[in-house]
Amino acid sequence: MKVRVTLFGALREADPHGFVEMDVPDHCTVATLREALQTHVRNHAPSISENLIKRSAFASEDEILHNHRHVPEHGQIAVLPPVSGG
Amino acid sequence: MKVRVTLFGALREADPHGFVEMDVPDHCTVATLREALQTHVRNHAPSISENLIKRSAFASEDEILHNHRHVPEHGQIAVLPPVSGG
Amino acid sequence: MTDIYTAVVDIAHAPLNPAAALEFVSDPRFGGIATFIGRVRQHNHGRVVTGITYDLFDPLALRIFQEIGERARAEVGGPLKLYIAHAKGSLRIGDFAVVIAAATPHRDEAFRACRLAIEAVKHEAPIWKQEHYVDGDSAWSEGCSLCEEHREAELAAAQQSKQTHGHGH
Amino acid sequence: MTDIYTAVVDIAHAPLNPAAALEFVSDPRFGGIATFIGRVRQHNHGRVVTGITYDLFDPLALRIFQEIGERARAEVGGPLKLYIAHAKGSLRIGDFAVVIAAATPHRDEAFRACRLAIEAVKHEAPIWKQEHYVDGDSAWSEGCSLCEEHREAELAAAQQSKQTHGHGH
Repeated sequence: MKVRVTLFGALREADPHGFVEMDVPDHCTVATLREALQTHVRNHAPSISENLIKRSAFASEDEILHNHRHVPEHGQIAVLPPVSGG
Repeated sequence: MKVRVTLFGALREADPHGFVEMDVPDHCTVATLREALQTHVRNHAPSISENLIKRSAFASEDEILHNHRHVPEHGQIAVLPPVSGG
Repeated sequence: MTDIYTAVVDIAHAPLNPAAALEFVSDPRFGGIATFIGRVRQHNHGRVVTGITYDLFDPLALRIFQEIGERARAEVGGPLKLYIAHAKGSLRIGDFAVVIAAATPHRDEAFRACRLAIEAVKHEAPIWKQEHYVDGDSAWSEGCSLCEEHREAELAAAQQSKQTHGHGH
Repeated sequence: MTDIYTAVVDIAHAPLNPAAALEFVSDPRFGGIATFIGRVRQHNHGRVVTGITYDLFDPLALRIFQEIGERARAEVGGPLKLYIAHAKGSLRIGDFAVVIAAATPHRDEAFRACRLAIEAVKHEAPIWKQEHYVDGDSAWSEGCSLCEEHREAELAAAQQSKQTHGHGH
């Protein structure tokens, strides 16, 4: 399935569009998507540290999706680097 | 000496002028003044509880004057019942 | 010190002004502003309140506000701007009784300074509150003694009661 | 619930408004209002800052603000009004980044709710801060991971550091 991963914060620098699109196995977990994103970033945005992806969370508009969760069927997900509000 | 004791809070009810004037020995302490005020209030404003005078502090415009302190020479002092600001 | 602003405001002339407090403590060095605003509320101890009269011994109150400010500065141990203003006179429901604002580089010190200031104003400043009730009755609040013989025992009792069921006054 | 107001404010359209926060939490039941306002300050970690860009994931941020509000309500265990607004976009020195206001009958709960809310906003909401420096350089702040594998260890470390030398972020 095609997944569109919206980028935030420091990860915006991975792509000027503010998102990356990737092919991942249907019904795959967030853990699998994380690995796919690591590979994508390593190839396309090597200035971004791998550790930043490791420390990032994935989320829908409603909630954080931890590693064991499935990627939403509509193929939209956000990747959230460590936060620093206020 | 004549002392003018300015009244605040619940003690305002001891005198409609907002102060009472009393004769006390020259150079007397605040403890002596407190006793004189007790007597004055007992005679002139019996609705005020003696305990309220006991729990009240005396003060100049600059500081609290505890029992061992002398009544200021200018004969002006304030009596402060328990406080409840804010 | 110009970093500490203190005022007793006769509300016959003007209300307390939280925006002015914010303005006073603003400074490019400071990222955190904590404020406390006390307002007259409609109920106290189960009685319907229609208004409150505040009585203050102004010159001593201002000195004590200043002293509280110095203490907050010592506690914070770094740059601080602090605003303390208390209303005087007859207030209605919703009127501001006290406005405190503390600004510091980071938020933790701002909260600590603000809390220290409001607690000290409540327990140490020569301020008295007369509540007026809907039935026409009125009463001066029972408060904290400033008299040394009573003070320690009362503060200890207040600490005790704070730990067991919150802080009543 | 109408007792909790949450907003993400694009400051290209309007600044955060502390007066509106005060207005929202006002209620004749409430005697205590605690607020926290975060502003952009000129220095951070010894560097001269000229501005900050805030990036937010709006829909999730609003949900999390609401969740924080519910948590504050549970913590207070009584009536509460809470206002949480965070700025989004390019802020200059002195601009408001976040405004929190909490009102309750008494002051202790108001302080607790306000503090809980700002700490949670800082550590849990999807908000990112890019600092711009006077030398033209810029950097995204190191923050708190929302990823469960990292979160617990980081929060424990932050607690530790808070106890020993204050709270850095």
